[in-house]
Amino acid sequence: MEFIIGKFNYWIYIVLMMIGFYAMIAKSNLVKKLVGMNIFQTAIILFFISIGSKKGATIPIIQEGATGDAVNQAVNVARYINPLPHVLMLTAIVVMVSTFGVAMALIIMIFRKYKTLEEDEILEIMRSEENK
Amino acid sequence: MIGRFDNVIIQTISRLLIPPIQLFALYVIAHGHYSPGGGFQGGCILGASFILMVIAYDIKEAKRMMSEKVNTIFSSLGVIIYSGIGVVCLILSANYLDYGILNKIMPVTIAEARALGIFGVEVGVGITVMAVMVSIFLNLASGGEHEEAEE
Amino acid sequence: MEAISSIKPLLAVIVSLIAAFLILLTGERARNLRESWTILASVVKFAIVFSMVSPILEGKVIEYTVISILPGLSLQFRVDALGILFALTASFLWIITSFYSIGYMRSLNEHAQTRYFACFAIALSATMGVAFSANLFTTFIFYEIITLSTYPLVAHKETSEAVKGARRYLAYLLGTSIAFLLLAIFLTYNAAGTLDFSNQGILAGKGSNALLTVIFILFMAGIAKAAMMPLHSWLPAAMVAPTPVSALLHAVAVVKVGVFTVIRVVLYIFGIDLLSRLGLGTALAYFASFTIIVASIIALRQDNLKLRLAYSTISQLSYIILGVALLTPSSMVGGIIHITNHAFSKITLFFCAGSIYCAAHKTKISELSGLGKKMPWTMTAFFIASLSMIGVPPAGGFISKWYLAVGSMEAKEIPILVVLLVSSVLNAAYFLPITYKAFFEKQDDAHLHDGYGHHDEIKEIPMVAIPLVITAITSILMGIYPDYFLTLAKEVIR
Amino acid sequence: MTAQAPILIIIIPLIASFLNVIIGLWRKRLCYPLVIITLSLSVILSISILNTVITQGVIHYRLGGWEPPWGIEYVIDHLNAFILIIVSFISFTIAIYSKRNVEQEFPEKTVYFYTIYLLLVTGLLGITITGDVFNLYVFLEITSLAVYALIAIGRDKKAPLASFNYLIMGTIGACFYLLGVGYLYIVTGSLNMADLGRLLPDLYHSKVVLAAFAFFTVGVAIKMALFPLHVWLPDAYTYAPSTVSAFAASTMTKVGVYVMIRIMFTVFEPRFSIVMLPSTEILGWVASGAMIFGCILAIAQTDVKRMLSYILIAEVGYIVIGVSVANRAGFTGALLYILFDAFTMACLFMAAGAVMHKTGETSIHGFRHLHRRMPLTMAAFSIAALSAIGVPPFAGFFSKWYLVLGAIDAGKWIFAVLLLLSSLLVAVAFFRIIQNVYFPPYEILIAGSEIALPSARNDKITLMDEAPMSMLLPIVIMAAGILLLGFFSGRIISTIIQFTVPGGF
Repeated sequence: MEFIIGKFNYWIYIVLMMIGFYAMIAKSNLVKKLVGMNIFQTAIILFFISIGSKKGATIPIIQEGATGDAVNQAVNVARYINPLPHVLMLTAIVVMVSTFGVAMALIIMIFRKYKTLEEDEILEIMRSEENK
Repeated sequence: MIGRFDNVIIQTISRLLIPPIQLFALYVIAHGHYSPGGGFQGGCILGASFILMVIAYDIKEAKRMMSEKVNTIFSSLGVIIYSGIGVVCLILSANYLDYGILNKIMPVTIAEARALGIFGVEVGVGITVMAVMVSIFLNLASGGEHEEAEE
Repeated sequence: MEAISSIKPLLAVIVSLIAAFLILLTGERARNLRESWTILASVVKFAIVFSMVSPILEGKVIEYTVISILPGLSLQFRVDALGILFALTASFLWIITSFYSIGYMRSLNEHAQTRYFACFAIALSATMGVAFSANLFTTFIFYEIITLSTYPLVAHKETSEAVKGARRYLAYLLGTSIAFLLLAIFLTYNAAGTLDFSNQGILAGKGSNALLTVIFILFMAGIAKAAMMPLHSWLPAAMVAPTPVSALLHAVAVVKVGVFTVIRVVLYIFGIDLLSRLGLGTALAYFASFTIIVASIIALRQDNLKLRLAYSTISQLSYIILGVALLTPSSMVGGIIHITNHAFSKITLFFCAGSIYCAAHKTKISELSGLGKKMPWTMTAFFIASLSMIGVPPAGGFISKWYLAVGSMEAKEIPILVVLLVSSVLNAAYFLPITYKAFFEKQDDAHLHDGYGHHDEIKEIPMVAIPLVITAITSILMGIYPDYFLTLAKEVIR
Repeated sequence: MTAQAPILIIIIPLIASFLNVIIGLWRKRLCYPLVIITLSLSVILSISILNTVITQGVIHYRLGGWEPPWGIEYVIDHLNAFILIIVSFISFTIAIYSKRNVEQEFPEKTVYFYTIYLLLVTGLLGITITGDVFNLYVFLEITSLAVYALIAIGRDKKAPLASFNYLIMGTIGACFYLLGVGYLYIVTGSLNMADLGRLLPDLYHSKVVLAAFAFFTVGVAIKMALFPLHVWLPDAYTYAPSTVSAFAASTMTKVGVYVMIRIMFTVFEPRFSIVMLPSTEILGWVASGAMIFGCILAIAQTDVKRMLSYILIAEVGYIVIGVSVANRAGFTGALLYILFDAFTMACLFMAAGAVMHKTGETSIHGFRHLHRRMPLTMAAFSIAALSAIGVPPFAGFFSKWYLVLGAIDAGKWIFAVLLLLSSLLVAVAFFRIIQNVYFPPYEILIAGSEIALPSARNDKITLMDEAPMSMLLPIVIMAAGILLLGFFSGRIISTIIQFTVPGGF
C-alpha cells in the first residue's frame, strides 16, 4: 500500500499513459487515436513535472533586494523546486502542440478525401479503389 | 465551419475582454525572464485572444485583422528575431546566444545586456507562438481552406 | 624469384576498359570507328601482355599494387608464368575473335552491336584481371565482373529463350559465387589471415582437416565457371549467345577463368603437399574424370552443333582440372598446357559452327551433309581442330594428353589412364562423324530448300573464314613446336 | 568561421527556412536557389568540421557559453562528423533533384515544401551534432514533424493516412525516448551525454537505468524502422513524393542508427550494453530477422518503390548486425554501410522517381524496356542495385565484406551465412527489375507495350526520352559515387572510421 501511496505520481502517470496507449493502438477512429496520443504525452509531462517538485519549495528566483535570510536561502537547494524539468516540458509541450497541429491537418486531408475518419472504412474504400 | 452569428452579449463581452487579455499577454512576455511566464506562455495568451475573437465574430473578421500573409510573416519573423539575436552574438565573436557580448553594441552592463538579449528572444518566441496558434486554429476551424503553416 | 614492379599489368587490364568506354561513346553512328576501337584495344593488349613474357621466362614476377582497398586487402597484380600463359592465350585469341565477330555480326546484321562490343571488351579486361591477380580478393572482384559483363552477351538475342538462358547463367554463376566462393574466401581469410597467393599455399597447418576439407569443397562448388558436374548446366544454356561469344568467352575466357581459379586455389592457396596429405587431390581427380566421361556421353547425343561443342568443352575443362588434381609434375604441365591447346582448337570449332550458321544458317549436325564441298576451308579447319581435341599427333591436343597420361602413371592412378583413353575414343566418336557427314555424305534434297534460300548460295564469308583458318593452323603448330608454352608451363611448377 | 561552424551548420538552414517563407510570399521561384545555396553552405561547413576534427580532435561547442553539464553542448567527434557529411551532401544532392519533381507534383506548395525540407535538414543535422540527450529529442521531433508533413504534401490519395500512422508510431517512439531521458535524469540529474557517461557506471545495478535503456532502445528502434517495428515505413515511403522518399530513405534510418550507437556506446558504456545486458545479442537476432523478412517481402512486391522500402528495412538490419557483433570489423562495416547505403538508396529512389516523372507509374512492368527510353537513369539504377546486392566492384561489396568479417570474428557463423543468403535474396529481387529493364522477352513486348517490335529492333532511332537534367545529374552523381567510393574505403577507414570504434571493442 505504501508502495502505491508513496509513489502515487508515478502510478498516475503510468495509468494515464496506458489509457492513452490503448486509445492510440486500439481505437479505429483517427480522432480518438489523436486524443489518445495527447493523453499519452500529457502523462509523460506530468511525470516530468512531478519529479521536479519538492514539498514546501518555491520557484527558484531570488527576489529583488532580498536581504540576509533570503540570500542565504538562495543556496539552500531544499527550498527551491528544480526548474529544469519544467523548462524541458515547456519544450515538450511545444513539440506536442505542433504534433497535434500536423496530425489535425492530416486528419482534415483524410476527411476531405474519404469523408470518414473510421480507419476500417477508409481501408475499405481504398480496397474498392484498388479493385476498380 | 464557424458561421457568423450575431450575439450582442458575446461580442460585447469579448470586445471588453480582448484588450486586457492582450495586455496581460504582453506583460507575461515582458516578465518572462525573471518571473514565471515567458515567450511561449505569453504567445499562447495572445493567440487565445485572437481565437476568442474568431469565435465571437467569424473567420472573415479575423482574417481582416490578421490575414494569412501577415500570419505567415509573423510566424517566421519571430524565429528570425530569435536566431538573429544569436547570430548577432556570433558576429560579435561570442558563442551563439551569448548575450553578454551585446553590451559591445549597447550602452549597458553585461548583466543588462543578458537581460535584454533574453527579452528579445522572448519577444521573438512570443510572436511565433501567437502566429502559429492562430494559424493552427484557423486551419482547423476553416477545414483546411486556410493553408497550413508548419511549426 | 625476384619481383619487378611495373604498371604493365594494370595497363593490360585498363586498355580494354577504355576501349569499352570509347565504344559506348561512338555508338551506332560510326560503326567502322567503333570496330576499330576493338581491334586497336585487342592489339595493344596483346602487345602489353607479350612484352611481359621475357622477364617471366627469366624467372621473375611482375608486381603492381593498384590501391589498398581495405587494410590488409589490396587490389594487387602479380604476373607469374601461369598468369602470363593464360593472358597470352586470351589476348591473342581476342584479336582474332574481334575480326571474326565483326564479320559475323555484320553478315547477320545483328542488333545492339554497341552493347555487344562494349561488354566483350569489359569481359576481356576482367579476364586479364583474373589472370594477373595477386590474391583471392582481386580474383573474386574480377570474377564477378566477368559474370556481370557476359550476362548481357548471353541475353543478346532478347528472345524469351535467350532471357531464360541468361537467367540460368546468372543464377548459377552469381549464386554459387556469392553463396559458396565468397564464404570459402572468408573462411580462408579467417583461417590464414591473408589471401595472397603463395607457392607453398597459405592454408597449410592453419586449421583442422575437417575445416580445410569444407573450405576446399566450398571452393570447388563456388567456382561454377569451371563447369564441373553437377554445376555445369549453365554452359549449354549460355549457348543461346551469338557464336563469337560462345567461341571466346564460353570456350576460352569465362570457363578458363573458372579453371584458372581452381588451379590458383589448388596450387597457391592449399598447396600440393597439403592437398596430397588430405587426399583431396585424388578425390578431385576422380570427380573430374567422372565429369569427363559423362559429359562426353551426353555430347554424343546432341544434334545441335553448338550444344555438342558445349558438352565437349565441359569434358575438356575437366582434363585441365584432372591434370592439376593429380598433383604430379607432368600431369600439371599437361593440364596447364591444355589451357592453351584446348583454347585454340575449341575456338576453331566454334568459329566453324558460326561460319556454317552465317553461310548456310544451319545449326543441326544432321543438316551438315555435303557441306564440305561448299565450305572446304571451314570443314577442313573443323577436321584439324577435332583431331587436336581427340589428341592425334601432330595436333596440339596430343601434347597435353601425353603429359596427362604420363602424369597419371606417375601418380599410380591407372583408372585415370583408362579414363583418358576412353574419353579419347568418345571424343573421336562425337567429332569424326561430323566431318564424315560433311565430306562424304550426299546431301539429300530434304535440306535443299529448307529455311534460308538455296544451298548453291552457300559460300564462306572471308571475314569469318580467315580467322578460323589461322586458329586451326596455330593448333597444328602448337603440336609441332610446343616448346614455347611448355617452358612457361614448366616455369609454373618449378 | 571554423570556430563557429558547429552552430552555423544548424542555424543557417533554420534561418533560411523561415526566410524562405517570406521570400516565397514575394517571389516564388527564388526559393529553389535559396535552398541550393543554403545546403551547399552546409556541405562546406560539414567538410570544414570534419577537417577540424581530423586535425585538432573532438570539438566542444557551448551554446550561450554555458558550462556543460548545465548548458547545452555540441560535441563533434569523428562519428558525428562522418554522419554530418553524409546528411548534408545527400540533402544537397536531393535538393537539386527536387526541382522538377516539385513542379510536377505540387507546384502550389513549393514554398512550404522547401521550408519544411530545410527544417528537416536542420533537424537531422541537429540530431547528429548535439551532445545533449534532451536537445536530441527536440531535434528528433522537428525531423519527424517535418517528415510527416512532407509525406502528406504530395498528390497521392493514400499518403495522408500513411503519414498519420507514421505520426502515431513516431510519437510513441519519441515519447519512449523522452521517458528514457526522464529516468536517466531522475538518477543522475544530468542531460549531457558525456556527463551521463561519467555518472552512469556507478548506477548500472539500478532498475531505473535498465528501464531507461529499454525505453531508449525501443524508441530509437521505432524511429529507425527496425524489423518488428517497421510497419509504418513501407506505406509512408511508397506514397510519399519521390523526392521525400529518396531523402528520408537515404538519411533518416541512418541517423536513427547513429542515435542508437550514441546511446549504446556513449551514454551507456559498451560494458553495459554488451556484457551486462545481452542487448547486442538480441539486436543481432532481431536484425537478422529484418534482413531475411525484408528481402522476402521485397521479392513479393510488384511496385518498385514499395520493394525498395522493404529492401531498406533489410539494410537497416545489415547495419544493426554490424553494430551488434560488437567488434572492430563489424562496427567498421556498419559505418561503411551507412555511407554506401545512403548513396545507394538515394540513387535507387531517385531513379524510381525519375521513371515516375516520365511514365507516371512505378510498377515493375512500367520499367519494361526502359533502357531505350532512359538509358542513363537505368544504368545508374542498375549500378545502385548491384551495389545493394553487394557485387564487386561496387561500393556495397566492400562494406558487406566487413560485415561478414565482423560476424566471423565474433564467431557468429549464422549471421555470416544469413548475410550472404539475404544478399542472394536481394539479388533475386533486383534482377526481376533489371531483366525487365534490359531484356524483356519480345513475345511479351509485342503483346504488352508499344516499344520495339522485332522489326523495330534494328532501327537506330531509339526513342530516347531521358529525365530532365536537374533530375539526371544527382542520379548520375550518386551512381558515380557508388562506383568510385568503394575503392577508397581503405582511406575512409584509416582517416575517419577507425577513430569512431568505441573503446572496449
